[in-house]
Amino acid sequence: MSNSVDRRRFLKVLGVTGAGAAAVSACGIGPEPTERLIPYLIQPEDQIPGTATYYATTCRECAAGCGVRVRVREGRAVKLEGNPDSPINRGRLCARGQAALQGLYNPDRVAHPMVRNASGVFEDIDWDGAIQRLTAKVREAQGKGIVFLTGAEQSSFGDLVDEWMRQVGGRHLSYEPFGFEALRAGNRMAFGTGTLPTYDFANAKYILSFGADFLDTWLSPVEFQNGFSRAHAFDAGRPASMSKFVYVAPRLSLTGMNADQWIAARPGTEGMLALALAQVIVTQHLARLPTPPDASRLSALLVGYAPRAVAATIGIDEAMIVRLAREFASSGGGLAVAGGMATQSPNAAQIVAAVNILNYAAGAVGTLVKFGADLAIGSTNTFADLTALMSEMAAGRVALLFVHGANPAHSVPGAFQQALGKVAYKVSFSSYLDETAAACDLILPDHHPLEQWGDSRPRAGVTALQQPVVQPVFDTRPTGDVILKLSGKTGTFQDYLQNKWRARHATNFDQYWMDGLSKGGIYIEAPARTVRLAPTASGIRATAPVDSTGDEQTVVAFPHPILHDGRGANKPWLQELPDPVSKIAWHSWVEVHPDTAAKWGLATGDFLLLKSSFGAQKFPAWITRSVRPDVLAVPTGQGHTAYGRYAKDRSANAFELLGAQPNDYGGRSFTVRASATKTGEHRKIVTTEAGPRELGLGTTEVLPLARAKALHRGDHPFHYEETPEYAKDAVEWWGERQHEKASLGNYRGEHPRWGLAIDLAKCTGCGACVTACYAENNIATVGEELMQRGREMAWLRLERYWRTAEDGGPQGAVNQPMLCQQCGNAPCEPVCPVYAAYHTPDGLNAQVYNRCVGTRYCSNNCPYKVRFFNWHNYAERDGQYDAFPDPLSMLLNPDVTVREKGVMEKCTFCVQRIRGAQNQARLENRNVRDGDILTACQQTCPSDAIVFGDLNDRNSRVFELAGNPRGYHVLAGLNTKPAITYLARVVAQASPSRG
Amino acid sequence: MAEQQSPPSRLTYDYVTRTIARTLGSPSRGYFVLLGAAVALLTIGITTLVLLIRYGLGLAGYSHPVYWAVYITCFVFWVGIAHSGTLISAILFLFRSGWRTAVYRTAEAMTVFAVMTAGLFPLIHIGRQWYFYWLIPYPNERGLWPNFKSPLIWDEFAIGTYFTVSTVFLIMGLIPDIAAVRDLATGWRKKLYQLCSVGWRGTNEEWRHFTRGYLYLAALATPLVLSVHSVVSWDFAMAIVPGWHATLFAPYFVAGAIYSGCGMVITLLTPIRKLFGLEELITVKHFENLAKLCLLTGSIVSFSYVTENFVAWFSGNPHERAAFWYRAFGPYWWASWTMNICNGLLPWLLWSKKVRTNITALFVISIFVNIGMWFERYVIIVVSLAGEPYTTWTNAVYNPTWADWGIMAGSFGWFFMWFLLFVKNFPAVSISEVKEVLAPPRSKISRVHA
Amino acid sequence: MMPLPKPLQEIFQPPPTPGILGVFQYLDATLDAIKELRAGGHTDFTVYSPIPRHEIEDALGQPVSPVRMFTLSGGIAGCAIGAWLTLWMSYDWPIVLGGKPVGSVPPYVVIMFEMTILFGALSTILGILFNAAFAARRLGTIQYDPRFTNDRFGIFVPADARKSAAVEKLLRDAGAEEVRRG
Amino acid sequence: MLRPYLCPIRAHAYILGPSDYTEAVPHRNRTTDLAIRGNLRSAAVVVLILALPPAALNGQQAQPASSRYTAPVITDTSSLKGPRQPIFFRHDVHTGQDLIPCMYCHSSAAISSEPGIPALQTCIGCHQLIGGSTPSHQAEIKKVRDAWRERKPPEWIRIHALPGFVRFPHMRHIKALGTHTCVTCHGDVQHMAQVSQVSTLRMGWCVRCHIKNNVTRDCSVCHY
Repeated sequence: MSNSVDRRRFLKVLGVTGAGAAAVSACGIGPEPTERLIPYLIQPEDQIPGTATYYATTCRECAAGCGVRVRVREGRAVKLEGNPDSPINRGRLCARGQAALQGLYNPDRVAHPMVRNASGVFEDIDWDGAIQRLTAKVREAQGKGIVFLTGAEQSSFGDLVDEWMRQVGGRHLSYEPFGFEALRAGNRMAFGTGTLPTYDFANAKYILSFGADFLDTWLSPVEFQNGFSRAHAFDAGRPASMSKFVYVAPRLSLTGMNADQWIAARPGTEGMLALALAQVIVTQHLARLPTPPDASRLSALLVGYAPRAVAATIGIDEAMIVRLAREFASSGGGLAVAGGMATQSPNAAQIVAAVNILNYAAGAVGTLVKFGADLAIGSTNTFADLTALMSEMAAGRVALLFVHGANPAHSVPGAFQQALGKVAYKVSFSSYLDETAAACDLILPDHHPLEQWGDSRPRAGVTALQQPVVQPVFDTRPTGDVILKLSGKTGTFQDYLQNKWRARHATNFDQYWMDGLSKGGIYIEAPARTVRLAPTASGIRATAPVDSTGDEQTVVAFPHPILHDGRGANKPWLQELPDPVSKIAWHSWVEVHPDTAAKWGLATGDFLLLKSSFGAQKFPAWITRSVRPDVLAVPTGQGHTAYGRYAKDRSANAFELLGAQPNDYGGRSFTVRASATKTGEHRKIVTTEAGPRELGLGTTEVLPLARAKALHRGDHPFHYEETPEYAKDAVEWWGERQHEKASLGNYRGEHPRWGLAIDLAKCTGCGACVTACYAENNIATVGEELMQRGREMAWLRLERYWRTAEDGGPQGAVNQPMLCQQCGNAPCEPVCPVYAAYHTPDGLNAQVYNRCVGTRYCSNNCPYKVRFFNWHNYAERDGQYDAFPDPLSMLLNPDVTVREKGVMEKCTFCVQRIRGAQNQARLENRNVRDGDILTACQQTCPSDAIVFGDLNDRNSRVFELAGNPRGYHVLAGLNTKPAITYLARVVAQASPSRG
Repeated sequence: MAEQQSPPSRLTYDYVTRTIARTLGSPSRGYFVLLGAAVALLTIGITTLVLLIRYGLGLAGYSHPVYWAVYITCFVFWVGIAHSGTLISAILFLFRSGWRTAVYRTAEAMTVFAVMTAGLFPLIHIGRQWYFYWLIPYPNERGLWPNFKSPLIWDEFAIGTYFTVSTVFLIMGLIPDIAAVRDLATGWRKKLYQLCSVGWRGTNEEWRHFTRGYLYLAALATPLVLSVHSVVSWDFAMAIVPGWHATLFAPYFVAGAIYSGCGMVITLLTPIRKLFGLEELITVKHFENLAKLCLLTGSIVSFSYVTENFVAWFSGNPHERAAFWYRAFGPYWWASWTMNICNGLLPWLLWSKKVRTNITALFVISIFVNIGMWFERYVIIVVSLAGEPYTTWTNAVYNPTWADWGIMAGSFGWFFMWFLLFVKNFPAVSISEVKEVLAPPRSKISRVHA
Repeated sequence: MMPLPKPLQEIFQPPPTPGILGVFQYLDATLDAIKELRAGGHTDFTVYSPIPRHEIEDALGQPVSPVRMFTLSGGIAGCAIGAWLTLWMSYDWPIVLGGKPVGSVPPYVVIMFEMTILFGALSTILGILFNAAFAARRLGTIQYDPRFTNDRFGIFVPADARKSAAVEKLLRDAGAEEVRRG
Repeated sequence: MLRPYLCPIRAHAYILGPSDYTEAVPHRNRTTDLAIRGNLRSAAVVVLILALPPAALNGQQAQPASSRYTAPVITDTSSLKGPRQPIFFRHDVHTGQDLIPCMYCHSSAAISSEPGIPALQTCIGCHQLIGGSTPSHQAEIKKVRDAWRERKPPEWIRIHALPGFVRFPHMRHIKALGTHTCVTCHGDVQHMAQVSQVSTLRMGWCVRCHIKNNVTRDCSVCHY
């Protein structure tokens, strides 16, 4: 590979020559070389060998701009954790954020500048040469059209680009594949402002989502999920506990999966439904009517949307509409959101506008929908701008194109590629050889965000600061520096940034700066802006789309909750993390309703060729009831033709099916008409879901809301919780054993018993915990082929069990994180012949990797099946199964042993964190306090569903939760005495039916 | 005078000695073909093992949660095979059933080699084969001991003991016979036999201690043989996996073991009898008795099947029910029905004397018995794990790969190699004990005289 | 015979004993001879037979073999070792497993049982070898005929030149098909 | 081929400081909650520097101050045990003779799982002034100064290494036993002209000491 980094050099860059070599070669099979210890020249004041240092910076994986803390050990970034100071993610992080590290240490990064030579292949070039060359190009291109294409850049870097473009007479275009144009257009229609408001889910009493996947890909997922979990979680304490969530969309997404009710309205009629609801609210005076001018406007445009009139078109009965409207209005805090990608049909803007009307009628605007603190992504250029640029390029009116942080060649395949061909000179600042970069003439690799200075303004009032946390891994350069050089300015981008900030806050700047650095940014409450119905609002019409003609299907391309638009595709953690809904990993799929499948004689895994008027792609079918019968749904993100070993030539690219024309509101339609034909090919889909049904044998428990509210402390609603008669004396006997235990060897005296409480009512199944676990515990990714054979190593997996309604269709799902239960009576322990699995004094079910000989008896005897075996040496250097090819090995957590082939591994509640906290406490002559220890999964969980602590500490949070009447132990009937208490999922339905 | 007093049958002591000694004569080409085949299989096994150790057990078909599969299946299979040997030699010895004499040597040799084979599997199937010795309680620098609560350690002791005892039992029985062939042999063979016969001459003193000792060995081996497969069965019965966790397992496994063992004895004896022309010594009666043994144990096994399912249903335990439903009608229905037919129905053919006395039929049946018993273990181990009803989320369908078959083939090669070498170098039928059941030569003359 | 190392030499090939060897074809003849010999006051003669026969044992009227003592002691020792192994090793580094007691006897019974069998069997073998070898030693090297492991019985009577004639006659009368003097 | 390794990513892979490090302003900033830890450390160092005068040190040293140890002059280094380091650093001179406490250089041992090896800066701190008495000393000290000038730290050869699956938190042991007890594992370093490994560092060796001191033998304290 042209951009492969030769090891010696790369290690020099990292400065870990000796130790690195030792570490790395010890992974393989072979003699251990003599280690060399290279001291610092000057001891960095903030680095203590063997002790982690945390740096606050900003996650740039998506435009949400979450604050992160990077855990740095001996100069390596080993873990990302949410920054509690950030008002956006409040210390939480999603899977994509966790995986940013694999972007930093990605083996397929562009290691040094490259230029396309005469014969059209890339060859290395030194920075000075590259910059000279480029300066010349800029000079000659002036006036002939210079364009700088970036991703969403509401940042000083964006400003710099703007300035430079102004200087050279070019223009700056920012492009996001999912630009939420419909949302902006809808807002413009309704309120005359094209900005994106912030939504206060935390205080919503009733949430109505029209295809807005605010838990996975919509605007600011972590923030919204955090808020949602506060609003939707069941907490017997609160009066109006558990606000209801209704989801209206053609398919169930991760978000829809958590809804209490799913209304599979006909695609495109969501707007009608919204207006009908508004109509009911207004006509029945369910909410305080707005002041006169608006009131009249409202009633004017709502005429003709009486439920009776539209019910048929929407496809749900009138009573339902009325009921929804009543609930929505009477909840006294109804929030309706719309404008997700999956619903971005040609009339999406109308739908959003309609939903705005609904919010407005219900009085949510200004309270739950806050204008003023506008989201940055709202100010990116629209898809129309991009298509305009493409036509310019095609017409040869662009002489010089810079691409930074965007990969349109993948998200607009074909069209953009061709247009790109017409551009005289193309320069990419991409750090990866993605489709766009591969088509460029010059690649000046940018630092990874974790290596460079920067900032970002995800929303008004929030300025997140981004600082380098590690030495550059490769011979890359901050694009900011490059631009400054090109524009003839002096100083580095760091200076530029500081000047920018100084301009904002001159007095006592250093203090301000340090403050920003340590908090990860400057956070101030942006002033709210009240909006009123715009005159244009009266033009809002919700029209039903024309009925489908011919045998063409409606195909919905939805953003992959994990790979997003495909930028995550080269990160093995994300590839191996199964999609929360389909549980499919490593490849894309098409969701087909069983009825449709039956019609076509389709089985799961059969390939389906989708041919739209723009392109054709093959997808393996996933038969599911979570999609409308007349709709096929395909995820984006896969099907890269470049971008690296993990992404390249993997499955199909859903963007191929989509058109490159903007629709009337300047956005892109993600629903197309396409013909579907069975190709006859078949593949075994890579899914973690083997037994599709939870047999109702005490794994997941679900309570109807009424029942849950009636519960009191001390109730035991689940029969599995009661010790069966025949086990009574066994339990007493067990008590005696514990007594004996406390008098023996290590077990003498008082010890904590570590435990976990997981609230199924909060868990959304987003999968952040899984990736966090991979990151914290050096879990190997095994790849597609092995995962297909059930070899994945996820210590923590998410089991998704559908709840079926009376009609057999799914009504959301129960997501259950399944990890080692750390049983008090662990069945796995006594069967180990060598004591590799044993019980620690502090109640952990430890696994001593270096003692394990690999009989695998423990796993057979584990009823939860949470023990995983190293079938191959995933850490063998350059081995066939190497899961950590350089420099990925650099993110391995030094506190956790990397397991060799032939040993069993499992979750031990992040024992390394427990021991670390105990050591620290010992140093400070105190005991470990509740909350000192956060397991990786708990730390990252955006909905705060996981709580860790000492069950023997009567004041600990976990103790309190373990006593919750909703609490139960999985398979308690086996008398394994797990340390994990699950809190039953609560559903709004009267009779919870389990799938 | 000899002609008048020779016993009625042609079966004189001398005849017996010579017929059996003849089996040690220079081997035929067929023998070498068989031996070659065995060695070839063994080489396949060894190659596979080397690859397994280098690249990890992942080469085999394992998939979560099926963490035990073909290797453990083979382990139990071979241990089972091993059982009839000791049964015939020890238990029937205590019962003083004369017919055993002709067949017990073969059975016993089979036992020893089967245990040798079985013993390899636990070492092959562990993840870090090079640390197998950690299972042995030896004093070490770390001050660590193995965990005697683990059924695997029980296994280690049971199999180890069983191997040692059955080996010495075999060797003890061999000594007088080796002495016998020693006195006929010449050349290097003579030297070998001299060594092995530890100077046996058949004096009254030797016989006196020998017969006593042999009796006690038999008395020890009898409970041992019952214990060994019980312990093996506890590998499963001690676990909480539905389909494993049953008190029935010990007797069920022992019966199954003897059943499969007798099957294997028939499978081995039929060709040997032909090859070595031992029709006179190993008669149809012997086969019929073996068949009866098959019939008995086979019926016990099929009864156990019924009991298992009945209990699963009767217990009302949803997990148990789910497990057995999965077993019968899940993706592995073919395996479990093979098992039911081969072990449940087939033995019932043996009710008819016609079948019992028809050696070809018996041979065919015995083959199916072996297959059936292999599948029984496969079903118990693989299917119970694959369909583990506690967390159905992880259920998986397991498919063996070349690595699984490679090791299995190797085990057969290993077994047959030893067995073939044995029958060519040591009397495969006990000389002295066959004589014991013959009428000793008497002289009426001397009686008249007296 | 193959040359044996010194100690084995002493056990297996002690100096030859002078005496008379009678080869018999018939069992009853042999028995007659034994009776005669015992009547004649011979005690330390040796009977060869290809198979163990109770008639011979009865005729010789030998005591029960002491091998059983070996078996018993071996068994007891094995059981004790098994108990010590399991319990001591458990408490040497107490590790709690699955909420069970550190030294729990029921599972250890299995080990004890197996050890009982193992040591019992091994000491039995030792018993046989020891006794047989001891007997051989006591009697010294005596005449032997390969047919004894096939189809002939034999009696060897150690006798010096004086008695030999009488013994030889006795054997012949009893029906020895061949008598050797050596 | 069968040498099994649990792959250790060594917890002690020291990296070069970025070349643009200046003493005062760190170009990166710790998050607030971790400032404490940093202060602890610097505090520790300061204390130790103050503790430099011998009088204060007697308590810390194994031997009474009266019989002052003088490091021998070594002409033939080939006979010394242990690997030859790039710079012939004399522990016996520094700690044995000059009574510099271990914590002065290996400062993080008391607060972190890793003892750390001194940055070149630490050496230069003294050796800017101290040039060495004998020619051989001067030669070695010159190496230090050159290294500092060329910003190229020496690559020390590691002597005490544990397998990757073992955790040895130095601070716990020092907290429990005191700062002068390094010798219990590392041997009588203050009289070693060239440091070599004296204890086996094998599990049994650890365990025996743990039994002797009646502290935990729980596996998961060291293995995870």
